[in-house]
Amino acid sequence: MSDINNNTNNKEDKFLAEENKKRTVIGPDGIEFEIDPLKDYFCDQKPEVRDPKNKVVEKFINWARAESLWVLGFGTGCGSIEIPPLLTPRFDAARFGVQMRATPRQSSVIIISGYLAVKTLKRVIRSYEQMQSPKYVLALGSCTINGGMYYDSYNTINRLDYYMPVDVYVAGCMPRPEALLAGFNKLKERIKAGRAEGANEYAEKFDWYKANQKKIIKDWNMPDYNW
Amino acid sequence: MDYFNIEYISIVTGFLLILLGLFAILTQKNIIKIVIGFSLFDTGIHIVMVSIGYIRNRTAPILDETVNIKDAANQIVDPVPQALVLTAIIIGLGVTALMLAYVLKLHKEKKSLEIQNFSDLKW
Amino acid sequence: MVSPIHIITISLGIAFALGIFGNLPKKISAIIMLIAIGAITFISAQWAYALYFGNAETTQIFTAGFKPPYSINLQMGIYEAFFSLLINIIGLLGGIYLFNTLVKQGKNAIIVFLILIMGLNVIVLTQDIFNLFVFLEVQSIATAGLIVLHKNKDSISSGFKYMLATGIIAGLLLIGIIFSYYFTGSLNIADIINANIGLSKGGAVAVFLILIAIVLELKPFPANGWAIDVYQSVKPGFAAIISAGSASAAFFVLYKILPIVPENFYNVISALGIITFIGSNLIGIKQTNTNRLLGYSSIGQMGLLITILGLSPYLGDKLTFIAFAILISHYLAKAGLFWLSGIVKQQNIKNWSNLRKKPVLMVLFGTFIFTLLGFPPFPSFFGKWELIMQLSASGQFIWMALILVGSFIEGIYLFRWFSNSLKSENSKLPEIKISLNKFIPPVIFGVATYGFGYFAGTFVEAAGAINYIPLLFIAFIALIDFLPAWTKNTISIAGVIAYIFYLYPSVEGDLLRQIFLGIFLGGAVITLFSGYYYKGKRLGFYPMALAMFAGLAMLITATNLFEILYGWELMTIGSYFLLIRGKKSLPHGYSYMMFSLGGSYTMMFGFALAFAGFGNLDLQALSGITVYPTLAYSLILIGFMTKTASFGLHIWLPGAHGEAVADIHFMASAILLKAGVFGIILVLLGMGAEAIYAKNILFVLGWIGAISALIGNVAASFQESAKRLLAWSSIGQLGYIVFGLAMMSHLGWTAGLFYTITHFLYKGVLFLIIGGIALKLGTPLMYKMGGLIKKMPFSFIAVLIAIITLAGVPPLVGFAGKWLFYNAIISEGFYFQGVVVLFSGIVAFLYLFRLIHTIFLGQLKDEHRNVKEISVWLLIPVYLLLFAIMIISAKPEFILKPLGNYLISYFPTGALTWNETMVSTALGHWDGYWIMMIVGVMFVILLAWLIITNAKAQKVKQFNMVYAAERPFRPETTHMAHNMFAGYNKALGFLIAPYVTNFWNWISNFVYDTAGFVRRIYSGNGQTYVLHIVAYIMVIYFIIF
Amino acid sequence: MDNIILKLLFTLLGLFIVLNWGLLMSAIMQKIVARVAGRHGIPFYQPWIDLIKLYTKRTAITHGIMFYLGPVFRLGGGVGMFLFIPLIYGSEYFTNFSWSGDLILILYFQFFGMLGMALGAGEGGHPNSVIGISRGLAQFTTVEVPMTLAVISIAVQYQTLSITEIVAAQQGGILNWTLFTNPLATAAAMLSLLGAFRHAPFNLVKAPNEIPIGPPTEYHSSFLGVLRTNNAILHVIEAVLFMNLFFGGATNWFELILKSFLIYFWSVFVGVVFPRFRIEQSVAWFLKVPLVIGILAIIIFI
Amino acid sequence: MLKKGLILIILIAFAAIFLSLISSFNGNTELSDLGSYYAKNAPSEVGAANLVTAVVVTYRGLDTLGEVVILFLAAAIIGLLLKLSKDEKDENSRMENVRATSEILQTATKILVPVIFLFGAYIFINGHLTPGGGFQGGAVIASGLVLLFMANPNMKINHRLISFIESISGLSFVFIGILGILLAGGFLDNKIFELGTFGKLLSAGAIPLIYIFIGLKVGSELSSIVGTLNETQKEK
Repeated sequence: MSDINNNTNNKEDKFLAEENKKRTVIGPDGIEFEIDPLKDYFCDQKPEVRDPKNKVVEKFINWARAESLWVLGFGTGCGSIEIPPLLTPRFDAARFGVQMRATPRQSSVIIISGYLAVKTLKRVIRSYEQMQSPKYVLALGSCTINGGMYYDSYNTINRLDYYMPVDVYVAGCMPRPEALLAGFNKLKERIKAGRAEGANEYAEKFDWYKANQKKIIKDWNMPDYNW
Repeated sequence: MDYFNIEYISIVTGFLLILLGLFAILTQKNIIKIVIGFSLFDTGIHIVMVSIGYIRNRTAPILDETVNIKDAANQIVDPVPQALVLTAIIIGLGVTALMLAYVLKLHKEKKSLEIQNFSDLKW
Repeated sequence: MVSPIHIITISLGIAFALGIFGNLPKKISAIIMLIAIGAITFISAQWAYALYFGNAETTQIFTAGFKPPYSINLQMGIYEAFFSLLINIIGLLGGIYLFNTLVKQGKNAIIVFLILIMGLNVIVLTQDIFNLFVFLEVQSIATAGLIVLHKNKDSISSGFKYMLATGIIAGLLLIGIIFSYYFTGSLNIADIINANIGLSKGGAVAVFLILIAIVLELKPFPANGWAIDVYQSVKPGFAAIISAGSASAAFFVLYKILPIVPENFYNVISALGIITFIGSNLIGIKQTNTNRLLGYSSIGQMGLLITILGLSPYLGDKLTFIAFAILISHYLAKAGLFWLSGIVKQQNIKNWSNLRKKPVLMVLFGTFIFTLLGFPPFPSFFGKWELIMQLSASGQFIWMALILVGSFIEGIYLFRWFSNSLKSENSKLPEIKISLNKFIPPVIFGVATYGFGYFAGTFVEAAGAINYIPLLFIAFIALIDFLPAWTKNTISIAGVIAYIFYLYPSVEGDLLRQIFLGIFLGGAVITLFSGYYYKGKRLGFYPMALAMFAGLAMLITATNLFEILYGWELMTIGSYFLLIRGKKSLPHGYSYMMFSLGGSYTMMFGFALAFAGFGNLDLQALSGITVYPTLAYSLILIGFMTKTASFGLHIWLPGAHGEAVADIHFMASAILLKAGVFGIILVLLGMGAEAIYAKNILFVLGWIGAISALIGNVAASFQESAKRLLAWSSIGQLGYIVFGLAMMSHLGWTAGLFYTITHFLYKGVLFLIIGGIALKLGTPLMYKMGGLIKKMPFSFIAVLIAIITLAGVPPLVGFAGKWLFYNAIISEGFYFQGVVVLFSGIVAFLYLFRLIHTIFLGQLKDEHRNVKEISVWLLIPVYLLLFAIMIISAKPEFILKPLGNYLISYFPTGALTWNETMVSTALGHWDGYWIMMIVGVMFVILLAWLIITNAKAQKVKQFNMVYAAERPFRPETTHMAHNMFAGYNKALGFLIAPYVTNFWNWISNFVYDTAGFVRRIYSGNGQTYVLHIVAYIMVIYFIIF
Repeated sequence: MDNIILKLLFTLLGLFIVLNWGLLMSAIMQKIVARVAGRHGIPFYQPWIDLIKLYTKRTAITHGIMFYLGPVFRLGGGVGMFLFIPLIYGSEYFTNFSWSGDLILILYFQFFGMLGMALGAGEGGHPNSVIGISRGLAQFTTVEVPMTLAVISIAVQYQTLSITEIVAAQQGGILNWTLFTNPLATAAAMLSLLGAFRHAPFNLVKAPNEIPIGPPTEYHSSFLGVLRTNNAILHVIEAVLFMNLFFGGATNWFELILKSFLIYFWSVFVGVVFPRFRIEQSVAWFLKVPLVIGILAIIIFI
Repeated sequence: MLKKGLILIILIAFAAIFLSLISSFNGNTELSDLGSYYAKNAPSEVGAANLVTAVVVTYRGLDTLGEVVILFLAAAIIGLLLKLSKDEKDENSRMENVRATSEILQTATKILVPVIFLFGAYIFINGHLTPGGGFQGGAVIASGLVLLFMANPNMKINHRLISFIESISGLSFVFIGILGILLAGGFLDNKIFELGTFGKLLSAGAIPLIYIFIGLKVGSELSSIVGTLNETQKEK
């Protein structure tokens, strides 16, 4: 397992983008030195488990977290078309404290809205890892559960929870916005109950998740954990 | 006043010669002719100079038998302009000779005597 | 003592003897000739010495044993001795210089040379007008002969033109002489003077012909094509003799016959002179051939001297000194330059840069150029000063203006030439080879310029207080220039500190001067200290930096207007050499010099007007100028504003400062610009605000300040180079100061002076840090930097504090300036200018953010991953300055209180009132200390709060950012820096369209094109030249009669 | 000494009220906007919940020391402005520390927060942050022009720069308000206010959907919490400043709340109606109508 | 043509200067002060019957020295200017097959040249008594030389000899001038010898001596000039 984490085993150089390969540069004082972009430009720390605090406080905080779900505006598949109606007068998810955010740094929920192509998976992983914990994953449609109609595609994943901890699956192909709202309520319940500890799970079983991810993403050319 | 006496005639001639010389210098293209113009100019000046010292009815400033030494001052023309003109002539001669030498040299350089061919230095 | 007649006998005897012994080896002949010239030099030197020290009296030498007018007499007086000495020295040194040429050309050339020198001597000595004519001819024929030393077709054709022209001139002289004889009956000059023949028409015409012939001998513009061709075509060594020797003699002739000339001709003489001075200098602008250029310059200088003679009725007893000073400068410098031209052997002014490889020659070159242009400490400076002052005292303002215009035009091309040689590429040019005999004469003359500079200084009354100690110190530093930089640095610092202690007692009790002493010399110590970062020799840096500081110190201690200008010019020279050290500074250094030159001339004009009204040169002359006060004050202010780079006169600054290295940038911007502020303060203190003209001037000045602030700041926001950004920012900041001073009120001045101090502090920090970084990274372009906060944390902190101060954000001290401004604007009613100033203050945020962000924040570049903090020698002074900033931030009363007390004597109303740490005006109040405290406490509490809530933040690296689910490619593509305020540029970019630059370009093109047009009169055709002469005489005749 | 402590306590109380009122006000405004769009909108307590959530996030990252200090500067700017503004006219305690400076101090103290934010976001290294900041600064330069003119105008009018004295001069009836005594200055300032609050059409800095959210792109967790806290305080404080200068100030908390709400509503109202400007349009706009009004406001006093 | 017209106009305008000179010229009726002084005192002070000579050689001796110097210079410069390089010399010597001059000229030359030389010498020796003097005499001598050149274009003159004569006369002139300082009133004073009997050949002090030297000098200089010019220009 451990060597899976080690990028060097992955014939990566073939896949490593040009800008991520090592390069030599000349400093202003004329001295030449080598740059390893993956090391020099990216933090290579692994995620840590952050345990909940005092129980009472945590309960209150979890309530607040549940009532303030900031969703990353990232549509992966056909389900992304179901998200915008949430903000319309008809569904108005805002009354449940659901708001869209433009940056993963500030979001707490990522919605995997349908099938996930392998190359999108890479971006999803990156976005997920850039979110600050506690963070939640809401998976839409059967494609995220078992691949759905793309179960035998060479290019999409079948089970999302191999690659990241999923909190709530919303079934359907595609689930309508009402179902999505229901999914949000389910997520809220989970959070309030203190069971939505996906981030900690990801940190705990980090190696396993990484192995799975690297298995399917052939051209792995990023650091192990995207801070 | 009588303008038709000898000193006026000579002085006017002198000035005319000067102008003629200048006209030649200014209009002739041939350098030798320019030098000749210069000579005319010079000669004109010499005539003017001599005219200046002339006093009517007097003799040359040489105190020989014809002149009474005691009363020389009333019998001779002014010796000074004559002395000066002598010097001026010699100087003119020197200048003219030098100019001619230059002309020779110029002709040797360009095989030409046209003055406008020697205007490489300008502006 | 040896009779002067032996000047003739020795020369002629040797000349003829050389003819007899035609078989002598040529070298020996030449040496004999030099000995002969040496002997006659000795004779004239002996006379000059004796006459100067009163050991002898003016002596008449009668030839043939008869008294004049019956025979020819020579006169040996002080002037004659002096001129004959000049001629003989140039003959001797010129002979040494031309030694090889003379030897090569043989006996005849040697004889002709000797006779030429003799002829020039007799021209000077003789008192008989016909004899004068004869020896003028000797001189011109000998010259015609020596022209061909350079045996090429150009020299021969120019020799012919010369013969032709001088022949005509001599002919006319002869006509004049003979008619003057006709009218006076004498050929003795003294008799002719006594006869006063100018009264009759014919006599006046005769005098006119004599005069015009002598003037033509001095080659007046435009009838001088023949002479210029000669200058261009002869050997430079011989041109030196023509320019220095023959011209001096001809000038003396003019001086000698001047009493013959009726008074009403004098104006015409001056007009001829000034036309020559301006005209030939104008044409010089377009010239690229060095010898021809020097020819134009020579003729121009002669024109100036003619003008001086023509103006002699106005100059009183100063005439001698003025003519002497300008003539000696011309003599030394022109001969030196021609000699250098012979050494360099390059015809094009662009090809003189190989001179750089010979530092001694380069120094000489600079010495001569600055001598010609009338910079201190050279004699021409004193001469020009006295000239302008005397003219002004006589009310001859037009002449003053024309003389200064001509001098400026001369500066244009001389400086272009000089700066080209300083900076342009020289790798392809051949090495200069010098033989000893060519090296010695220019060196002697170079040294002599300094000597005469000192000597001339002793004649100028106002120069009495000039302290020569700093200059000697500079000379000392220049002599030890071969030592490594740090030794010189240490010595310099010690010197400056000692000088501070020396000067301090003289400024004690005068706060204004104390402040500027602190800025100038304290700044000097700081910059010099930072100079330790430099490893190597740093040739030429220290003398020039010290010259600048000496000039600045002189400004402070100046007790009269002369010293101000002296210090000003000294500072200009020093700073010019510092600024031009940058890599691409050639055009910028040049434009700096042009503006400085123009500025010092306008200033001189203004001072002269002040002098005209006040009668002496004390600083009080500035208060209440009575002669054309509007013009005078405006001119002086313009002069000072060339240094503050106020709007309209600012275009030199961004380039010049933008190319300077770190500590020079600091000197130039934080210190040097303050000199202009000091000057403006002096002027405004003198001018007051009551008079109507003062109100108008202040109104304009206020708007100039406001617009400078706006343009400077807006332009700074659009710069890509950090140094240029700071340079533009300086323009803006100086605009604030000028604006504040223009308000002429207690608050306005408090604000202005306060800004002066704080600008020195925070700009000092910025210049040193940014300069250090640019040095470290090898580029001043900000978009090539980025992310350096991690590599240079100390620099970052320094810059952060500096920009907070600059922006005027409370609680730091910059806010005090803004607050004072607001109060001043509202209480003084400068609303609209004020809004412009305040608007530009906010615009400052744009460039400040850009400065700190694009350099320190954002993305660190690949090649900078290994850079280190900037040199500690730069950081130490920076932190000293920061310390000062922090102190006065917490305790602004340290500065504001004394400032208020000082200003209350000038502006009794509207002072700040203090209640412990609270300061208030009629309008508002502000408590710097408490604000500092409150903000500090609050900041600490909030920081604690954030740390508590956010204890375990993970430190990440620069590409760990959200990037639309991707990752950045390279730091370059992720660093938002280039053209940062593009949108702003779209909206307000029109403000920085280079209108002013275009304006000056238009002017310079106009001058250039005029020069190109005018010089076409020199067709190169000898006939045309004669036509010029004839037409010239004709025209002037009709003007006079 | 007691006095100081008491003063401190009342100041903290004031800060607490202002903070909560700010949060509530932003919720109300959002609600109003939602209702205009036919939605139900967020619950009124949503801002508090968001704030709690942000402060209790478990992880955070930092890009460096300035990134860390940026929010502190920002909040310092807001709190500082609060400290230097008198809230309630006539109240001994709710005038905070306004004795230590006048109107000019407030005008320049705004920059404190802006600068810190700009530096913090700058160290984040995200290009969008810098684009937002450069826009914000560029817009701000011209926003301040009509404001400066208005300030000069009222300073000339009242012959003082002290906010307390300006408020005092407006007491005694609605017709004494600057709004009526100097309508031109008020108009210029109110137009400038639109730029200061950065609602549409001047929301160039955060520019949703364009440069996602501008400067705070990289900010999250308690950093963002601090920023949001500051926003709440700052909105109220800026409204209070305008209230003091142009609308007669407030003699009690109710008046303060009402007036600040209306002033804030003015910018929200305009924001709902107009689409966003481009930066050069925005910059140019402030140099047209508001500038002319501002100049007129001064000319009438010359 | 236009240019010529312009020049004409300028010259006509220029003539105005001369016109004003002529209009103020009234002729003379009396000698000028200077002239009458010379007329009265020259016989006793200088002892030369020819007043022009007295003025030229003594009173204005320095002018004369200057003139001599000018001729000397002219000769030297022409020598300097027209100094032939070796190649040119060879070329010139190769072109010596010029057509011989006419018999008449050659014969006349043989007869006339000695007479001319003699006449020249007479003129300068008698310069202080009769019209004439060193310059005139020198010019006559030089004209004899011109005649020689015309008769024999290939004639070479001995430059060294001429230069020697020229220089030694010049030096003597200067030397006599210096003697004037030492023995008499001043530079170029002619009273270093007795003035002698007025109107006799050996009178007027040093004037005859000076005129002899001047004559020699002028003669040799003019000869040298003519000679150099002649040598340089050899047309094919």
